[in-house]
Amino acid sequence: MQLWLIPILPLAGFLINGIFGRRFSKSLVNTVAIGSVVLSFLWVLKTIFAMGDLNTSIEEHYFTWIQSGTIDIGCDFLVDRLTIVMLLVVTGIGSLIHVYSIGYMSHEGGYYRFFAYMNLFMFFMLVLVLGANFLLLFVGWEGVGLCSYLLIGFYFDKKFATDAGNKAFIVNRIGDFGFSLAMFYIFKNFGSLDFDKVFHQAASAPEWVLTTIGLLLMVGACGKSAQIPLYVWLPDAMAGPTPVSALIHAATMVTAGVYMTARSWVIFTHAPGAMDVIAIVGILTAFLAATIGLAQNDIKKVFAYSTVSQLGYMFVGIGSGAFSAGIYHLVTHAFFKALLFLGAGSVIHALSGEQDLRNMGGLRKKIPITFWTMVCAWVAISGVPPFSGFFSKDAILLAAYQHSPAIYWIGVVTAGMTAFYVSRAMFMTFFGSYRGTAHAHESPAVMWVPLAVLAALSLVGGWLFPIQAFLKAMFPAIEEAGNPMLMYISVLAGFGGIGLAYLMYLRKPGMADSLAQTFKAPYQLIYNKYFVDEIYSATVVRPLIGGSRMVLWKGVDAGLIDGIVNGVGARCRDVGSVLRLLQSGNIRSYATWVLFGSVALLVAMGLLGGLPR
Amino acid sequence: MDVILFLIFAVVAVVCAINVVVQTHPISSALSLVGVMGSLAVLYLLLGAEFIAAAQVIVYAGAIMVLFVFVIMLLNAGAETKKGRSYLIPGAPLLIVFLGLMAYYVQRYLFPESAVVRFGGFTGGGPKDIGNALFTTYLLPFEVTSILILVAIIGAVVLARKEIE
Amino acid sequence: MMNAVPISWFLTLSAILFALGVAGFLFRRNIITVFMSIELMLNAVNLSFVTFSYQHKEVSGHLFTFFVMVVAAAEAAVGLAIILTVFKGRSTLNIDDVNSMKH
Amino acid sequence: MELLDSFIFITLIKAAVVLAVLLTTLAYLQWVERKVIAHVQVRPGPYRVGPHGLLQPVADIIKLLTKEDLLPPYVNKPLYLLAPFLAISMALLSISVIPFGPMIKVGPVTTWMQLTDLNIGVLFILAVSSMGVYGIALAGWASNNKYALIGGLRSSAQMISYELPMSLAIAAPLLISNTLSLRELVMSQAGGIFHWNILHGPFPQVISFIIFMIAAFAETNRVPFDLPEAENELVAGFHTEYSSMKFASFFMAEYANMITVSAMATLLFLGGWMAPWPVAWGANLVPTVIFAIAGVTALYHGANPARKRDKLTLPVFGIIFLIIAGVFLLPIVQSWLLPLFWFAAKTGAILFLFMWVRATLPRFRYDQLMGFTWKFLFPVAMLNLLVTSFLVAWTTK
Repeated sequence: MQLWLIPILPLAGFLINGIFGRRFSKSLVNTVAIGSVVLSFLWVLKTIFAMGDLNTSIEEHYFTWIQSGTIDIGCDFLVDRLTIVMLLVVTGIGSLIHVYSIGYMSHEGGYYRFFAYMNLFMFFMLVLVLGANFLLLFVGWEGVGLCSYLLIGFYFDKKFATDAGNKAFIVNRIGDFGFSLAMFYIFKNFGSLDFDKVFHQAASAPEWVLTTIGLLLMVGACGKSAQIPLYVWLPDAMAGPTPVSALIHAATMVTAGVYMTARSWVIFTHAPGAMDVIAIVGILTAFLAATIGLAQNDIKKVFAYSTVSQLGYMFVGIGSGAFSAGIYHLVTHAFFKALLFLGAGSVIHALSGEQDLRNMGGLRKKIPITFWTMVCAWVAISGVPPFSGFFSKDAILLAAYQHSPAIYWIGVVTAGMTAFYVSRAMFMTFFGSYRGTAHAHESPAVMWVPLAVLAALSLVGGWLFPIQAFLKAMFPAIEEAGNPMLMYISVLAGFGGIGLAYLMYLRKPGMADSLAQTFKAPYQLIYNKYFVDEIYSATVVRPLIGGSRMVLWKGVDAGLIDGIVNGVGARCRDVGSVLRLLQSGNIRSYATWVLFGSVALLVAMGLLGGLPR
Repeated sequence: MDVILFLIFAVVAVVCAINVVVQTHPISSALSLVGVMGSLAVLYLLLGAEFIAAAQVIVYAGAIMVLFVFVIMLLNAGAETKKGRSYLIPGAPLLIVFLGLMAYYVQRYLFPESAVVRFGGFTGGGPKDIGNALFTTYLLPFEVTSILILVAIIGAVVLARKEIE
Repeated sequence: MMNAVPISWFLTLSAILFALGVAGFLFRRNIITVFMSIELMLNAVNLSFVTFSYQHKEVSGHLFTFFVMVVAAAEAAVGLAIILTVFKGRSTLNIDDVNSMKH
Repeated sequence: MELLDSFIFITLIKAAVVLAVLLTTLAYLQWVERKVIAHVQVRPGPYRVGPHGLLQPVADIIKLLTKEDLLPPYVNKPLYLLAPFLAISMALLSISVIPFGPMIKVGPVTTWMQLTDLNIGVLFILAVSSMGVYGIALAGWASNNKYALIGGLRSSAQMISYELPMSLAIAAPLLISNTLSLRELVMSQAGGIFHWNILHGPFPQVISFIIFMIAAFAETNRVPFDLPEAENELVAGFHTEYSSMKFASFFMAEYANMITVSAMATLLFLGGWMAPWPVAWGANLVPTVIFAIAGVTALYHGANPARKRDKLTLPVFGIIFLIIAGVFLLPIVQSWLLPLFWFAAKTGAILFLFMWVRATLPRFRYDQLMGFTWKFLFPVAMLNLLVTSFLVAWTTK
């Protein structure tokens, strides 16, 4: 099957652009970067067609990567239905976003660097998806984290960008720490990290072991997929270029946690406690992020919190045992959220860098293509039937209701808020009168063609790709509440949100401000994102920095370690100044010492019995 | 017969070796060293190492030592001067201990009384045997040695050539 | 009188020659003589090799001796060239005068 | 009987015979050379002492022995005395491994016409000849004379340099014969002139023979390579300060070396004691015919003497030659005399070449001499060896 070609192509693109890109023309950089990703996409398609009915998974072994004692980790790639879904999303949407980036990045410095990083990201993401054991998955996991860091800090001359990069990297470490612990624990209990071996034994393992593993994996997933309490890095990650936000921080990388938990479904189904934790964390994240999203004024921040919220939905799906629904939402979310971000990018591009909603408005006429494509995303995310978001969100909510009605009701409220804040962003951007100063212009074709493709996918993706049915064979069957009432309620919530936004931002524009005045305290609370960053800063970051500075740096490092090192150095000098006298340059004195050594050796041999008897 | 031959040439070798050390003029030392090498060649024959005996004379006595003699003549080196410190005080006792220990170990531990050398007791040292071993088991070292020699030639030429103005 | 030489005699001879080589290295001041003392030590070691070869009825010792000779030849060529340059530069063959890289 | 059979006794007898013959030959070789050069230059040469100057060597020996043995001041005495001894002994030592003929039976004893056969005979000769350098180099240095020193240095450099092409030239026929024992070397060339290494095998060793001969001239310090004793530059080179028997030692060493290399050339390339064609074609009659012709010629000239004295001497020589011719026909002695004849004839021919060249060619310049060996002789010898070894490897399965 030559699965290795799929990730290797972007890697080759990265190497070529990374090494020679500085001297390449832009078109050559484009050809290499996009060509490698598109080729990879085509190879995925070829692989799928070659696999026939897709009922059997294929695994390819390339070489033994680590062998030490009982550890035997190979470089193995695995393709089954779940992988195929992820591969298509990653390479397909990746290709579109690469094309889009040509237009978006055309005026930016570090052009080749951007594409090299993007290709590297594709490589690691594909390794993550294809890897047939936890360690290989972890390689991709860390690799995409690295690329995320590099791309968030792409504008490294801006402090907020590098700070955001550092924040993403450091917060992710916490999650990775959990993931590492999970791997150690898996290896300790199952003696292997291969998926098939681990999952084969998992069914018979004690529940508390599986719960521990599940919770630790959950920590990892929380980091990567921006769940409470580790979601704080994702909104800041919007400091990167918008295509990065679309590809990495909406469509693909942040869903890695969802993919990983879905991949480990065997462990989770046997650990109901962990499942509950996932569902609760998911719904809390979804709800809180949605509330924050209500009051944000930066268009990308709105969509960032929306992403966090939607990821929460996916975890709700996973936590409710509806793994296929979670993946389903992952796919549709990839379509419409990528579209939202790219559209936002198009708006920002049109306004030459303006991101504040308050400085927009009335752009409907000026950038019609962007507007109409974003409308598609709008209706999709708001859960308007029969568009894609409706199907997946509905599937999750139905599963959640079966699991716990409380989660369902919070989910419905969240759905309403989602519809509200997206509508708010849409109204503030495209309707009303223009409040900004920059001259708006429509984006070039390389930017709007991907938008159009994604718009089509957002509209019809829901029923064109019945992911849930496609994945049914992989995951355990769940009972679904066949209650049409529930569906009507959630649809109603979506329309309610849209309607409320229409009322507040189009019919009575002053209403939003007056409401904010009326409910000042809650508004301030959500406007400032519940002060989470400040709380973290006060409770974790500052004590940590202070402790590091006072104890670790001044005490341990400067005092103890430097003292030891300097002391060793100083003693070495002292000894050396004595031994220096031996280095007389006189060869005969050297020879005398050699002779002395030989005699000592002979004496030692005699005394210690090194001689044959 | 073997014992007599051994004793004769061992004594010659030791006397020549002592001469190497005590002669003040390098050329006398060099010629004494040739004497040592010649006696060793005979002892090699006694041990059945015909090829090595011939090579010893051709390479050591006939080439290396000629080179030494040549250089001594070229530099017209005189007898050595008594300058600088003597290493007799630390060196001589150490040397005596060294030699004593070596001899003691060899006699006491390494070889039983029955291990003896008879002329003709080992016939595997002819040119054929050496050639066989050299071009099969030791082929790589042999090739590496040839490179070493080449490097040495170039090095010697570079070091010793006259500076071209 | 016995008609065979104990192997240990050969080795003792080798040790004596080696010790004399060391003595020459330590007590002589002429670079060339010192260099010749090294050759003497090499020869002593060669004798041991050939003796071991006899004892084990095995040709390897001869090969080692052969390689020692070749290396000694290379060493002599380079060493004497160095001595020539040293003499050209400092007009002395006293080894104690040659105790620093520069002069 | 036991005494006769014992190895040591036989070897001692053989050594005595060889030494006697060799020393006589050495003495007379000098006479022969003077005669040959004289005749090349169309003059009679030594003529006064004895018939045709035949007793001249005796006179020379008496002169050298009775001359005052000078020991110059300021020489390094031990080395000065050691040098000629080294030179002559190393020159004579090589003879010990040279085979003159096949196995023979003398009375009850069966023995080889060779002092001893080493299976590293060729290496032994190389080793001994390389030791010969010391004699000359030390003589030059110990004399404490700048001409002698230059001569000694030149000689050692020259001999070391020419030893390389010589060894390579020797190696090629050894590859064909596949032995290092001189006796087996000759045995492998049995069967007529086309089995001799110079014409035999996958690659006839003509080039190698020529290189060997050129190197041999240099090794023995003969014209045109007699730079170490170039009298018009260096007075007499390394033996400037030597006189009487010590001088004679060097002289003898040179001639002994000549004989050794000639014998080596014979053994390596010209089939040693083997006759050039089979007995069936009358190979055994060749010496008889040659000596008979010589005897008849002498008798003819004795009948018509150019001078008075020849009336007596020439017939005597003629009769001696005829007797020798007859002796070669006796079956008892044929078995050892014939091989000896062929060996002597071949070696003699090469010795004649040495003299001929000395009478004909001028001397090289020193830089030409060194350039010639390093830039021409050595590469050619290497190439020859390579081609030979390839062809030998190709043809032997």
